[in-house]
Amino acid sequence: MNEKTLDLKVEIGGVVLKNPVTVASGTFGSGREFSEFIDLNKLGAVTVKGVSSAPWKGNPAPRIAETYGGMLNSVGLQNPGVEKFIKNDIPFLREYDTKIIVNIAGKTIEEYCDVAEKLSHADIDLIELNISCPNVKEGGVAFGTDPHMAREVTKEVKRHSKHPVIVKLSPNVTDITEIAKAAIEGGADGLSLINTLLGMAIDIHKRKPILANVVGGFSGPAIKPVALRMVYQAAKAVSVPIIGMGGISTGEDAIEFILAGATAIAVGTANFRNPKATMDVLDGIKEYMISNGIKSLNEIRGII
Amino acid sequence: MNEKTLDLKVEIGGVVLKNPVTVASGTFGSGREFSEFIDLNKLGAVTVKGVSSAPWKGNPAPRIAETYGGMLNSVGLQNPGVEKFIKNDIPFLREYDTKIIVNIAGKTIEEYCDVAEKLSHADIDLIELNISCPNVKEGGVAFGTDPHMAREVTKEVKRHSKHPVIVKLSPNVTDITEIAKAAIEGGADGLSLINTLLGMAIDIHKRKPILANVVGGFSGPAIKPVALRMVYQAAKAVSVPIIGMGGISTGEDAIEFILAGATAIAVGTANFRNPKATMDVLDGIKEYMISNGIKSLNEIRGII
Amino acid sequence: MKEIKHAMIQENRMIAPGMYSMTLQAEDIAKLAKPGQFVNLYCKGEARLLPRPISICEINKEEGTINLIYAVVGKGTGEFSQLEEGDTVEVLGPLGNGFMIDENKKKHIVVGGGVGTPPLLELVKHLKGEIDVYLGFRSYPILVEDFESLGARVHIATEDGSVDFKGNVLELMKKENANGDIIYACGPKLMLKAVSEWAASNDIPMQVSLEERMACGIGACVGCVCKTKKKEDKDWQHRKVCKDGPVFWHTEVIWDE
Amino acid sequence: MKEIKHAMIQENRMIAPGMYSMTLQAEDIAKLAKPGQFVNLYCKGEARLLPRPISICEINKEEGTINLIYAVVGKGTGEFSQLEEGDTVEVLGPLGNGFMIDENKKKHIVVGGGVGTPPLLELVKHLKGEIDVYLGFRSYPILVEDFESLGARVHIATEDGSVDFKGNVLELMKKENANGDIIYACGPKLMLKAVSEWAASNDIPMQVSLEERMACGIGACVGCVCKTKKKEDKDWQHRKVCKDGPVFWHTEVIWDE
Ligand SMILES: Cc1cc2nc3c(=O)[nH]c(=O)nc-3n(C[C@H](O)[C@H](O)[C@H](O)COP(=O)(O)OP(=O)(O)OC[C@H]3O[C@@H](n4cnc5c(N)ncnc54)[C@H](O)[C@@H]3O)c2cc1C
Ligand SMILES: Cc1cc2nc3c(=O)[nH]c(=O)nc-3n(C[C@H](O)[C@H](O)[C@H](O)COP(=O)(O)OP(=O)(O)OC[C@H]3O[C@@H](n4cnc5c(N)ncnc54)[C@H](O)[C@@H]3O)c2cc1C
Ligand SMILES: Cc1cc2nc3c(=O)[nH]c(=O)nc-3n(C[C@H](O)[C@H](O)[C@H](O)COP(=O)(O)O)c2cc1C
Ligand SMILES: Cc1cc2nc3c(=O)[nH]c(=O)nc-3n(C[C@H](O)[C@H](O)[C@H](O)COP(=O)(O)O)c2cc1C
Ligand code: FES
Ligand code: FES
Repeated sequence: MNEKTLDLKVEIGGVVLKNPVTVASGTFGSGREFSEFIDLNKLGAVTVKGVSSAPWKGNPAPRIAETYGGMLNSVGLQNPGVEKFIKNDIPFLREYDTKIIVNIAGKTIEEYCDVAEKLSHADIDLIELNISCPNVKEGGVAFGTDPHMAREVTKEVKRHSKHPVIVKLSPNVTDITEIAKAAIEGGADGLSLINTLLGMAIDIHKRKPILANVVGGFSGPAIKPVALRMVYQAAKAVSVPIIGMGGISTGEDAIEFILAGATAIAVGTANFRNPKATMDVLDGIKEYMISNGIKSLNEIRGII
Repeated sequence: MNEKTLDLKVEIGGVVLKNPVTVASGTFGSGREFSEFIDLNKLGAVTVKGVSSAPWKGNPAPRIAETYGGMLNSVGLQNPGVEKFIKNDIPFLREYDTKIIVNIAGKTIEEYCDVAEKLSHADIDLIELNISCPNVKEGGVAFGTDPHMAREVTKEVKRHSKHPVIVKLSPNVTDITEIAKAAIEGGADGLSLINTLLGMAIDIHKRKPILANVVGGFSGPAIKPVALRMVYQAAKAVSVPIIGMGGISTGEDAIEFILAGATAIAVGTANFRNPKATMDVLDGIKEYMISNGIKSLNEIRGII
Repeated sequence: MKEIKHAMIQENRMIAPGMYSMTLQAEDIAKLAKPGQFVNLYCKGEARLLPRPISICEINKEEGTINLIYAVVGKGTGEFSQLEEGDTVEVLGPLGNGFMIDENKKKHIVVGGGVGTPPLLELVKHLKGEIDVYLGFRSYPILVEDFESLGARVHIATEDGSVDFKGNVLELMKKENANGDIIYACGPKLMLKAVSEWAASNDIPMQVSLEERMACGIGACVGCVCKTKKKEDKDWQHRKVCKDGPVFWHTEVIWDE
Repeated sequence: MKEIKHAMIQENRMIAPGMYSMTLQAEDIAKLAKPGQFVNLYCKGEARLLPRPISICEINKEEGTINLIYAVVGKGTGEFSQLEEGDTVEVLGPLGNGFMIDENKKKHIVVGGGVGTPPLLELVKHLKGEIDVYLGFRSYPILVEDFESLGARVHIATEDGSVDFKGNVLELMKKENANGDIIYACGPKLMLKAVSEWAASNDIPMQVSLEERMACGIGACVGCVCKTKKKEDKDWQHRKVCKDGPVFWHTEVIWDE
């Protein structure tokens, strides 16, 4: 067994990714900056940062705080709006042989649908419906914590989208399976989890929160145990493909998520410490497969 | 300003602790083992491991897994039962000039009440009602995630307890303030938070979960941002004293919790890395106070 | 008061593929330690909070040193393997109860499997009488000359047959008609379970040293339990490997897992 | 392809209380770097994931080295201060845009506050004409001789009056009737804001180098923004300090925070 004989392909919503490695939305821009560090052709997909119908300014700075083994962000989905995104970023990404997953944001069901509609005519592969951003007051997080709203927004976005829709779930809930099932009832073609936990850090010298927004989204290796548990629970509860993420920075981490039931995995915060993290994760997955005689990840996916 | 002039006293449910430092239940036994490393007289209180009405065997091993900057445990509240505890551990602890907080566990409201009742005749200071253990299937966690049940169990335990009752909350909920308020409605004299997050780790070589119980309680420095955020939210929502915990291992960490609104703080997982962690935290608090000219923590508590 | 000490490393070298021997300057531990006890080693890497329990392989009370032998199986032991002479490592010990040595026993069977072998070396130094040491390894035996230089007869099994008998240690014991008044064993649980059954059927008392994942190592967290039942007990108990063990009588241990 | 490099440390020494100077062997960075750019330094401590942005203080293209001057303010810079000659540190750069040098300007005002001073040294090496350097510190001035040896006139303010003028740097500039064709400034935001107001009222163009908490340092995460508004824009924008800056025209920056 060697690299050539490995079957790394995975399918999500009818779209085939050449390998299970993508990036976590918001940690990779639209790939332009990272294309100077890695060959984007080697990624299963690029998941771009969240885009909304109109341009969003995001939250005030400071937006970043470091925590033990992790970080907080309160970017708040700053983005130039879907039209500029389509014009500037899709042609760039289409130069590469990789799938394009577009993460979409909205404050109302109408706004979500509007982005989905505008993307229906764009040359992309999958939509990732972000109902879980902790950094946006209106909508955002409520859609991700209330099963009824999760179902409704998914249903409406599905109606307006020509592309398959993955729903991205928030970990800040009592029962992840309840929201996962609601998204499936709404017609989700797949699930992504987890988005960031809600966290906080305080500057004890200034005696105020480090983030201007007070609280922020908590990500990085520190959160992996929660992410893995939720992917495991969701994979047991539903049968659509899952993109697992939360603290993945090595091939071993990725294998944990696949054993827990993830179809694909996304590398997020790790990109900031190591711009080649995606490649290290991909290589690590291959090494594990080779040294364990695994030809396809189907042999081990969700066996736990 | 020097150590002597600092006023470190805090009050919870009418009980005065000489300083705000206690330990997180389950990480310190009943203090016997740690009494070989530190002078228990120096602690504001010792919070003992959870005790139940009858002896509990706990979960099968392995019960411990290490994660990035944290750990998982699935001890499952193994304990010899409240009667043995009263007989063996209270006389030992009473030799020290420190308050005794007894963490109580149950599978039904009746069991909780039974422990509280038995402790009413014992020489202890406070009861910490654990409605948040993720490692016990029956009761345990449901009491901590359902506001109605949280209120009911608090109310009943209050009726059966001669001692003030602190309610210990679970972080595995969508809205911590809802549960916090329910506990207050039930008559809680204080709140403790957070208990462990629910997490998981997988052994990719054996291809199974590391913990025999599959999932476990996630603690340590990694979880601090979630703990701090929840203490902040709870402190804004209610006005009873809060014991803050979750990842505290330095005086700086403790100050963050106090700025967020905690009255006292507990050191948990840090004890495993450093058996003197409680003393380091206490010294760190004092240093911060001295170098910032703070005479009493009341000056900075909850100012954020 | 007890405390974690910074111990100076006198030596840290590879003795077999993936297997290292570390000698620590640790007077207080050397003074108190008994065979079968262990120490907690703490990692420098901030991602790794929990101590690594490692058995004491040799105790040199005169020099004030202890020797540890460890396999590199993960990040913590990987980190230890990078330490050099003169570096320090944080260590706490001695921990646990150690083997109970009965001076009346004259014919000893000592059984070690893989990295379960090291603590048996110090044990053998304390045994009087005839000693048969049965050791099982995957491919690379360790400590063989050390046991021999103590006057013990050493019998070796390797899984792949690279050295001496091909097979597991119990098969070797059976083949060589092992016999004695008492057995001391340390190694993988499945091996201990098999030897325990053999000991029971041959009516030889046996002490086993167990391993379990630990958090505190000092008996406070109740993380490291094994299922046990004493003769006089009606019901089984979860007891702590770090404090009530790591050494138990084999009849106390419930092997069902 | 770009990549994080392991750079060898040639020197790392304290130059003032809590202030260090580190020289790195980093050919690729030295080759490309311009004044005002910065590098990401990465921590070894596993608890600290994010890079520490540090301005390039001096660039030596012949030797292939860069010099950084940093204050120890937390765990990351604390870790850096412990590194020794011969150690390596992971570094990425050069990052950001750097100062825009206009050859037509002949009379330069350079304003530095505290640890905002270092990037101005390399800048001054590239300026032609008359140069007045105004520096403000709490107590301990740094780099004074370095600026002087480049032919600049150096004016110093210290908050506690321990050296030269007692007060802040703007007070000093006013006292000395600072004047010139252009201002380059780096330091605390409040200082920059004050100098910006002075520059506006004196109608002198000014470039400011900003700081913000960063995650990626390469423009991908949109973490490090500042509020800006270009003349031609109707509305203000959040722009990235790491990629669109750290140097901005002072009129672009909205100072209201
Ligand atoms: C009482 C006792 C004595 C031991 N004596 C020795 C010895 O003399 N030589 C030796 O090589 N090994 C010994 N071990 C096993 C040794 O503790 C582990 O191999 C070591 O902790 C692995 O750490 P790691 O970071 O390299 O592995 P990782 O797998 O990265 O460790 C992750 C976590 O799991 C724990 N862990 C992993 N494997 C084990 C294990 N087998 N037992 C307990 N905890 C484990 C680690 O301590 C850590 O908390 C002993 C274990 C116990 C309980
Ligand atoms: C473009 C730029 C250039 C800089 N140049 C220099 C320089 O030449 N010399 C110098 O001493 N300092 C400089 N700084 C500030 C320096 O980055 C911080 O002092 C340093 O990151 C603190 O790290 P720490 O781990 O010691 O502090 P901690 O407070 O423990 O750091 C925690 C987190 O906060 C971030 N952080 C803390 N303070 C700052 C800050 N002031 N700016 C940005 N991030 C911060 C850290 O990067 C880290 O992510 C510069 C900052 C920026 C943005
Ligand atoms: C700076 C930053 C920005 C993010 N922006 C988005 C976003 O726009 N949309 C989204 O769905 N998730 C966003 N996330 C969440 C990540 O996609 C991911 O779910 C989370 O960070 C957990 O993965 P990690 O631990 O590997 O980073 C963002 C995370 C970070 C750190
Ligand atoms: C091994 C272990 C056992 C625990 N047992 C209990 C318990 O019996 N009762 C309880 O309320 N919390 C228990 N906890 C939770 C802690 O008291 C604390 O809430 C949690 O660990 C977060 O704090 P930390 O990060 O400082 O450890 C336990 C935690 C650990 C690690
Ligand atoms: S490891 Fe804590 S009780 Fe044994
Ligand atoms: S730090 Fe990521 S965009 Fe500037």
